[in-house]
Amino acid sequence: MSDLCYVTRDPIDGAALLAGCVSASDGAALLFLGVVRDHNDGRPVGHLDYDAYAVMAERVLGEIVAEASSRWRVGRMAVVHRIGRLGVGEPSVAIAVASPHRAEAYEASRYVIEELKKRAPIWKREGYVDGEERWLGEETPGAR
Amino acid sequence: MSDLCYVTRDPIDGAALLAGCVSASDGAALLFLGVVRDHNDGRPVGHLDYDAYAVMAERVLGEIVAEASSRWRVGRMAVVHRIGRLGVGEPSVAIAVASPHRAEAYEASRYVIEELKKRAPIWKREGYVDGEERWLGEETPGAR
Amino acid sequence: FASYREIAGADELRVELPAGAVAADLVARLRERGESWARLPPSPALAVNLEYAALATPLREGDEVAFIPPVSGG
Amino acid sequence: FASYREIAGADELRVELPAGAVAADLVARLRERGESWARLPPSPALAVNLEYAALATPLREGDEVAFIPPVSGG
Repeated sequence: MSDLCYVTRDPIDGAALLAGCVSASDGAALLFLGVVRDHNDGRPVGHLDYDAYAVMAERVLGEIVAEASSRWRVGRMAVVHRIGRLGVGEPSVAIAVASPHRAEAYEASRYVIEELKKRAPIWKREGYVDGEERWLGEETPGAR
Repeated sequence: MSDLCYVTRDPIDGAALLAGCVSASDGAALLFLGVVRDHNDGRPVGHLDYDAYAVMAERVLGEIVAEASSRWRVGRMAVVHRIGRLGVGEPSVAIAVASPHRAEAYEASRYVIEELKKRAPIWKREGYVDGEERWLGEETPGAR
Repeated sequence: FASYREIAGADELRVELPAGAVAADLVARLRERGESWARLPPSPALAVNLEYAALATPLREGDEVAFIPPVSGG
Repeated sequence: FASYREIAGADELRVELPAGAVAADLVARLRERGESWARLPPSPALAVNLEYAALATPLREGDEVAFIPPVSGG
């Protein structure tokens, strides 16, 4: 049972990730995709550029997944975050969880995305349709 | 925005369902799959046969999805339940939800699977590895 | 459906009921037939014309009544 | 990373610090350089050797310190 956590410049194949998590003892499988939207705070968005402190991000994602696995009875999990330039409709992040029972899959999936947004050293820069660009900083992470 | 709810004998393609739900204003997409497990209550399971009162089931699924859509701000949703004989690892049900923000996708998805299990006129018969078969009846539905 | 199919030995059947009958009367009438019908619960969950309905629901000519065993979808 | 890259004008740099220095000393030393470094917050979130760390964390020869702007992944 090895969980998969990585940062990549390649497009994310959520279905393949999910399939890779499901084993014969699992009764539930849940795939979350974060997708680039065409607007934010009322401004039209044309693309997003994601940057990451990749080696640390993979380590933090691994810690988050380990926390989820110790907290809920789940099977295999996979978390992938994409970096580079993404267009509207493209997945920026995928979280796949398989588990014997559904409740744990929902809990673990939700935990991973919430913690990822708080702690993973990853940043998005919005490219607006009018040509302006801006780094977003939503959560201040830190020693815990 | 038309939601999709149906019962089918064909294998379920969860990724296609999810992709069909996502539009440019969505920032989150969630796919739940119920999968046939290799055991239940400690007994090894070889396959499941699903039966449904299909026309009513589709109607009930449509009602459940409409309830979720009115309760949470979500985009398009799709619910598909398979009937007939399924082997271990095959998806029996898929619930796809796209939404502008992630919290609503989780809430709506969870609501649909819980209500489906309570209200949809669908039944599973477990085929154990030892050859015995048994209809399961978990939830007594009724007029509300 | 499911376990109830084995009670009825059929998917559908037509039953004549007096005017003013309710769903509970149909249940009682079927259970009187004895044999496997005795295994139909006295107060089964049921649907009339594709909607869950109470036992007190009045029935009319042409209504489709379905007895719904405990469900186990998902 | 992100907005801090524009402050430093580089991804990485080497800084010599006296023995016994802590992460806060590094922040102070860099901010003294003035110009764009003045935009580095006095108490930035930081990581030492790939782990989030407090400003009071002692630094040793070869430690990799990263200043982490507010994150926005997902």
